[in-house]
Amino acid sequence: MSTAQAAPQAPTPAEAGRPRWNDVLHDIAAGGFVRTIAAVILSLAVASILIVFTNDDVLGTLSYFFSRPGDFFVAAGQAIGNAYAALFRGAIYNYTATSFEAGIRPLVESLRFAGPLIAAGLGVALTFRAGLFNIGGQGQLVMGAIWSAWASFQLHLPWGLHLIVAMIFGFVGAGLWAGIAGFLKAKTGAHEVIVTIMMNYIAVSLATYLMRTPVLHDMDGGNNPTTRPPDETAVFPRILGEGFDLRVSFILCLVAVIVYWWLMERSSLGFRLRMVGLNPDAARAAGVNVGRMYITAMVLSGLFIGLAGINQSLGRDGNFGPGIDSGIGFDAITVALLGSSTAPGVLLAGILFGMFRAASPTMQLADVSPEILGVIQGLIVLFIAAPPLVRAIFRFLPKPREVTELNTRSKPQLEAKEEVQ
Amino acid sequence: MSAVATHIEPEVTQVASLAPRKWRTPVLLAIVAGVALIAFGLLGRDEPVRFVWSNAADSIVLPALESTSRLVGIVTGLIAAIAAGASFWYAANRRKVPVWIILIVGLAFLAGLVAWVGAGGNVPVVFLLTGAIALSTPIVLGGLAGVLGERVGIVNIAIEAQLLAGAFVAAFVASSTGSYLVALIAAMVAGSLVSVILAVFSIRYLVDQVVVGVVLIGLVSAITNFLYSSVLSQNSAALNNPGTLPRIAIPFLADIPVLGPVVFNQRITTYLMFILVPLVWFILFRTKWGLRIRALGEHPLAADTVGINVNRWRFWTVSLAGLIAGLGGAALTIGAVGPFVREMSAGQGFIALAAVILGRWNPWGMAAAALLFGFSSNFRVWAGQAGSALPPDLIEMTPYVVTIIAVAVVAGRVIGPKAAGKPYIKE
Amino acid sequence: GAAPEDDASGSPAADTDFLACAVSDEGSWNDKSFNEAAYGGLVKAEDELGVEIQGLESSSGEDFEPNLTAMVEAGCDVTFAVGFNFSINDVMTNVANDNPDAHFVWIDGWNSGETNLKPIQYSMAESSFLAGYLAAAYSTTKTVGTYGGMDIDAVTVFMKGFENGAKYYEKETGTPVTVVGMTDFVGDFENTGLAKSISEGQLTAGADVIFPVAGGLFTATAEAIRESGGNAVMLGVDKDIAVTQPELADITLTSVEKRMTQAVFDVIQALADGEAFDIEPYIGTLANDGTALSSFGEFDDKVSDEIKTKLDELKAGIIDGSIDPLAAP
Amino acid sequence: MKLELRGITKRFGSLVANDAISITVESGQIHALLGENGAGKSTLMNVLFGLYQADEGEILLDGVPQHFSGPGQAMSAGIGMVHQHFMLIPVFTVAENIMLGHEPTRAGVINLPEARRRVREISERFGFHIDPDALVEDLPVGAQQRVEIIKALSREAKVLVLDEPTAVLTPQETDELMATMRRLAEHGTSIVFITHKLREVKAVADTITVIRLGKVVGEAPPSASTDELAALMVGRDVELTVHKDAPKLGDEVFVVRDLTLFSPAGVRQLDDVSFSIREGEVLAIAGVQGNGQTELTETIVGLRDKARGSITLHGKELVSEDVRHVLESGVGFVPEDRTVDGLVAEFSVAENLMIDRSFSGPFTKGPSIDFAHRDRFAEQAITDFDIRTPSRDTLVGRLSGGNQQKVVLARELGRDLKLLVASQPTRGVDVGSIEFIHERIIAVRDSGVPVLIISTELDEVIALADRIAVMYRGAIIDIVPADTPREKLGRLMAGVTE
Ligand SMILES: Nc1ncnc2c1ncn2[C@@H]1O[C@H](COP(=O)(O)OP(=O)(O)OP(=O)(O)O)[C@@H](O)[C@H]1O
Ligand SMILES: Nc1ncnc2c1ncn2[C@@H]1O[C@H](COP(=O)(O)OP(=O)(O)OP(=O)(O)O)[C@@H](O)[C@H]1O
Ligand SMILES: [Mg+2]
Ligand SMILES: [Mg+2]
Repeated sequence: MSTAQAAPQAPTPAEAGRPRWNDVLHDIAAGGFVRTIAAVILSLAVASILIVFTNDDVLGTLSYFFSRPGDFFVAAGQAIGNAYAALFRGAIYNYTATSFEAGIRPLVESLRFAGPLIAAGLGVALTFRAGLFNIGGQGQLVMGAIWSAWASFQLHLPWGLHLIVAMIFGFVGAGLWAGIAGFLKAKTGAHEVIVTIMMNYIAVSLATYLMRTPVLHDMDGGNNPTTRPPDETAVFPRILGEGFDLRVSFILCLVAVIVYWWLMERSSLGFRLRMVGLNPDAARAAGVNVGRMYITAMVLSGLFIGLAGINQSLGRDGNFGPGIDSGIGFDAITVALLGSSTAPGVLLAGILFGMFRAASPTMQLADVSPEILGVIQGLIVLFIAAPPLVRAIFRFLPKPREVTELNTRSKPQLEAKEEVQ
Repeated sequence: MSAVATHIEPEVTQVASLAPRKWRTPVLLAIVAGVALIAFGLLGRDEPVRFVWSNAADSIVLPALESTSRLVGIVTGLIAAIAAGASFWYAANRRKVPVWIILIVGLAFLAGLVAWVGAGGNVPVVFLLTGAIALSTPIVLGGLAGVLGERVGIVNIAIEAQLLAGAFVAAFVASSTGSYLVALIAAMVAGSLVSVILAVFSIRYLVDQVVVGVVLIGLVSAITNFLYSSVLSQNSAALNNPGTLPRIAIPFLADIPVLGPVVFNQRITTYLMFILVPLVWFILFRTKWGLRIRALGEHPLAADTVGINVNRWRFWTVSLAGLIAGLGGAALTIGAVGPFVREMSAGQGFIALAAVILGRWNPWGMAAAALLFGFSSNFRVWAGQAGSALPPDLIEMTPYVVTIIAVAVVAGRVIGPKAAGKPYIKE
Repeated sequence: GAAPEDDASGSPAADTDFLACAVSDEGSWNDKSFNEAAYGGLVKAEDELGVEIQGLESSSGEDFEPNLTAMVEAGCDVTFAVGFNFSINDVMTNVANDNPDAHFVWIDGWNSGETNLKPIQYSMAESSFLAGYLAAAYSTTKTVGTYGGMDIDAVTVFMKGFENGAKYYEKETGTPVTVVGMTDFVGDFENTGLAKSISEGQLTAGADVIFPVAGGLFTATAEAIRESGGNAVMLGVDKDIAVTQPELADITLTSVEKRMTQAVFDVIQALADGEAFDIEPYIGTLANDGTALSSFGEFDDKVSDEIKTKLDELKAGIIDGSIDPLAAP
Repeated sequence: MKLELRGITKRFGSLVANDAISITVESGQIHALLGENGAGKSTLMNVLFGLYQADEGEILLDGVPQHFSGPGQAMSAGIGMVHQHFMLIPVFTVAENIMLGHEPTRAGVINLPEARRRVREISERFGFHIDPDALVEDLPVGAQQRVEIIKALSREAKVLVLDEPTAVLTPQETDELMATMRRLAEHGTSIVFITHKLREVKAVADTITVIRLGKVVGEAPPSASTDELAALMVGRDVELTVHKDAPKLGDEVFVVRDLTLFSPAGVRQLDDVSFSIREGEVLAIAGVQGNGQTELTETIVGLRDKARGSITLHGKELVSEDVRHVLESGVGFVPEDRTVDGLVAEFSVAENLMIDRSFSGPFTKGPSIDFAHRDRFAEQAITDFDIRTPSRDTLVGRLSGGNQQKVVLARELGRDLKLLVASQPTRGVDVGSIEFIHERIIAVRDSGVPVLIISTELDEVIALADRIAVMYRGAIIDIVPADTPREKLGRLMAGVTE
């Protein structure tokens, strides 16, 4: 009989269903986990060099390096030790604290910072899966924040209901804002990268403007653009008691991870989104309305990012200003990429970035400037994203069982390009 | 039989009398013309407005054109309407509306708008145009690197990083060596260095190009911030005081009214931009290197099968393109304001990215898009100063809104190099 | 490391010494302006008093609270919070109330009942008023310009005082003075290109004195002035630009100083000397030299004695309350 | 030039695509390579061309061992190749595609007139008619294939590899190409010719090598019978003619009336097309590629939405419907290019088997996908259609072309059909699979479903059709019985109506 398995040793369909253990182990070693650890180790090693050579004490010893080289190494060791101890103290557990509650606070802080990064990361990831690139996290987050903020102090509703209504406002604001880019893409072909970049600037300007008007601003409270503080009924309650600022919105971010997973891996809508992302022509021929999927993807993305915005606006007792995004929208891109747009990946990447944010003060106190911290973050991403490089350095790591296709698409685009002047 | 059959040419270009006419462009133009005529003309304020063409110090001083804003609005509106009418003729005859008609409508609209905003005062034409060029220079230069990168198949999100690196290095080197030439070269090398990292990681280590780009933006901004704090600002008089490149007036040409000060009295960075846009276009579309570059961005495997070393070409193209982006960085500091300021690229690399797409990966188109952005940025500055009724926060949006309208209405569906963003892996 | 961490040898446990700390606004200690002026006080105290210092930069508003808390945990004897932004989300109030034993000083802030929070405020309109008058008097075109980084109180108060000062000149002399740029804002403190374009627009409109209230962006104005080739000058804010940027001394008429360096130093010195922490607001005014015009530097002989006398008179008037710099004349 | 491949072994991961293959092609010889889909033919040629590096073995030209680390070296050694998948850049003109890599230049500036001249010269020499300034993406597939051939010829290769060049050519074009091959061979060019069409092999080849499972399983002279060759390839006896009973015709349920379509650029692509198909009938559309077949099928399924006229299925109007609803009303659609419109390469086999039924129906459970059903369906399809895949979770992009085609067919035939529209149903599929696919299509017909087949393969048209419609320049110029002589069909395809 004819057969396509050129290799006799290729498994027959029957046995292919069962995973084979050596393959599984191989995949673990070659794929995600070990490599990620290796990448983190590698970037911390490179970061150590940076820490050493930007540390004043160490640099001081360099001037007399040749007379007393020992000093240099002692100082270098100390600088690195201090820096990583600070990282641990700032992001995970503060072992110098007097109580467990104080000791564990850094971890809680890490999670608090991670929440919006995860939610926004999921939003960006969703567009990646649908073949789009949403750089507009900042604008969507700001919109989610100000819409929910508006509802949180302009409407006065009973406890519980108020929070839900304010959240819905936030989702609608962010979803609509993101939807504009999807709509323009679907209807006019406007490239979403351009539109979302521009919409970031517009959102911030618009928010700033509204934060000067009675719509959002307390006109008795000075002229600086700020919102009013939310009603108490519209604020997320704290989860771990008054001592920690971790709020219910964090749980929502975790729920978002599950929702995202279900949506992308299990639901038929997610299936269509992925289809459009991988081959829009085939999707169209399979009955999927590609334009509608673009709008859907952007709106859904806006909803996830909107959750990040809601977390920012209703996860606090006080007011906020136009800088509410605080870089989350942009970091979300990195989080999504680092998490390879999968639910667990984004979750872990978000937590990692949350840790870096949380550790910033202690690291700075240990003489690691925030810029160096930024460099370390960048290196980790780069190394995690560059398996061949990590493998080239750690030669014991096996190669993944990857095969690649020599597949070309020679047919002209199905949809003739509209010529436009 | 075979003699007959082999000469069949499936005809694809028969023009049928029934082909539908396309009204999109004329209708859009008519709307634009209508807005101009009604809003700026008929409903416009009837106040005097002076179009000022020259400075008193210029060698040839053109008298200012004095009129009223409504009159200007009506005249320009009529011009636009006539041109729009002509476009209907083209559409009715199933012909493409020529670019010059669109240009006329656009310029007439602009003139009406400017008169409307400037009603009751002066319209400083030279300022509006010079500023537009100044503000778009870094964007155009960054955009050229973007065009080359994407054409060869490497998406360069890191233009922002290249601008920042070039700006920093240019300011630092010019201050410490005193030589602008060395500073320009150093800035170009810095821009190229960013490219090299982009190229090595995406080509050799197969990191997603967007990931590398995003990371590079973070890295370069962190590094320049760090060096700015720890080195430059410790002794800014010696290390961050580069001054700016001298303006070079081209003899005679610089004396032409309006055009002279706008085009022929510029810095070397701007002249290089004037040269590089056509040059890059020429290389891309007229030389064998360009043919290969474009082939690599569309279908690298096909290029490989005719003996073009895909990754080597990609590496060199991207790295050399980085030189141009570095120059764009220099245009930010020694080409404009002198000293380096933290994060002074302020998102212009992203604007460049948008210009690349809006300009359809073509150097001319990209430059036009960047110029549109530069003009609207400068326009918003002037509109603010001319006393627009809108609050400043909303006026700030002008360039971004204009760009969105441009991409949605004018640019439409754009399809970039198909292989851009994908690593080339054979086995 | 960067200057901020100069003596941060990583062991903040040393209780014996005095530890003075500061948390920056969203920006770095080297912003050539606001944060730099405040941090200068810490550095000065370190140099002259031998106290230990510690600084934390905030990259966004989200960092304020963690940074302040980290300073408390690091055992700071006093912590300076730089900027009104610490009011957002009531960060300053909350941190002060949560840490009743720690001492905080809030620059551009206020006290709303906290027992451990000392505000340092400035009446910047006062010196800006003088600057506006000076600008109008100095200008030959009788057109002066100003613009801001962002449209926020900390910026607009300078611009408002400046405008009022210029208009005061108009009212007094009967010479019409045009103030351009009251609605000109760059939108951030980074975009030098736009700042330059705004400055050029003002120069084109005839301004020959420009007052940029935009942090480090004054370099863009300086370049626009140099390029214009005319005799325009600019005014600095926060610090004396003619001193900190000597290369610009030839076009810097004067600067509107917000003498935070001294105020911060004074607070540290008092505490280090063992004085008790007080929550009395410190308000920098013309009267106490907390804010002032810098010396005219290279322009000393270009400013007539008549104007100098007039400025002194105005200053006296502001001090005694007969002139309100925030009210349009 | 004499070409020898000695003991070539090529592995992809654990898969051995070529297992110690040795082949000798004498100077001036036309050497046919036969083998079913995935046998390793293209892989072997890619090794020869330097695109892949062999794990073992060596390549000799005129007895001299060669080492090619890239196609550039292979080309300078005199090897030219027409790839199975087009290596053309769609947005380039014909001239640009042909000169790419060896551009005529003056100081780096492309000498366009010279390039045009070269293209014209070669195409005239070999009887092709190609406008050097046409954009490749605007050309019909057959013309693109000719561009590929000109590209290889323009380098004056001494060893020419042709990997399935006839897959998209008309019979006349194929004849012409074979004549060209013979002419080249006479001038000393050695040719390796890969095809699945045994008729062509027998007509042109000097020797035949058959590959199965990555190994050479035998050589045969061209005089061997097609049955022998087929058996050698597949390892069993193959039925080469489709057995079908006379159609049991039902009502005229699928009716196309006055269908007219313009391209966005205003070119008329369908010109008053009218025809109808009865239940249980196969209507095959013959015609040279580019005469409106693609547009016709795409209009039927709703991919082109600005058509005028009417298309009814069981009385229901389809013209203004979107694709989803057309498919849901029971239309099965096999697109002409599976890699573009038929499959998502990065989806698994199981996922690809449900891509057009993700909205509702058995594959969905509320908003979620019914994974149990999906997997059951996939296992069933893999068995029923003999899809050779390691597992249902294997990415479709990793399957051989023939098996990819089977995935598309399994999907489209695997549901209740009211109409089947199949374009090039056996493109690039080996003889064993063709037999199978044809049987399946006939089975659909016999279940009482109207079937519309579009094929440029006259053999296929004749084998499947109950009636044949010939398309020319967007119009149906005649509808003739299935037993119409080939010659007459050929004339009709050329637009000649008596
Ligand atoms: N062809 C399509 N491509 C993508 N999404 C679609 C398509 N058709 C429907 N949807 C979306 O899928 C979701 C569920 O569709 P549902 O089956 O309820 O649609 P429907 O009511 O049948 O649609 P219609 O009214 O358009 O026939 C809706 O959000 C709808 O917008
Ligand atoms: N780049 C690659 N990576 C992994 N496997 C591959 C690759 N290219 C081909 N294969 C596998 O190698 C085997 C041989 O494929 P090849 O393309 O040589 O077959 P072929 O004989 O040309 O088939 P067809 O007649 O369908 O073209 C197939 O199983 C195929 O899936
Ligand atoms: Mg093949
Ligand atoms: Mg329905």
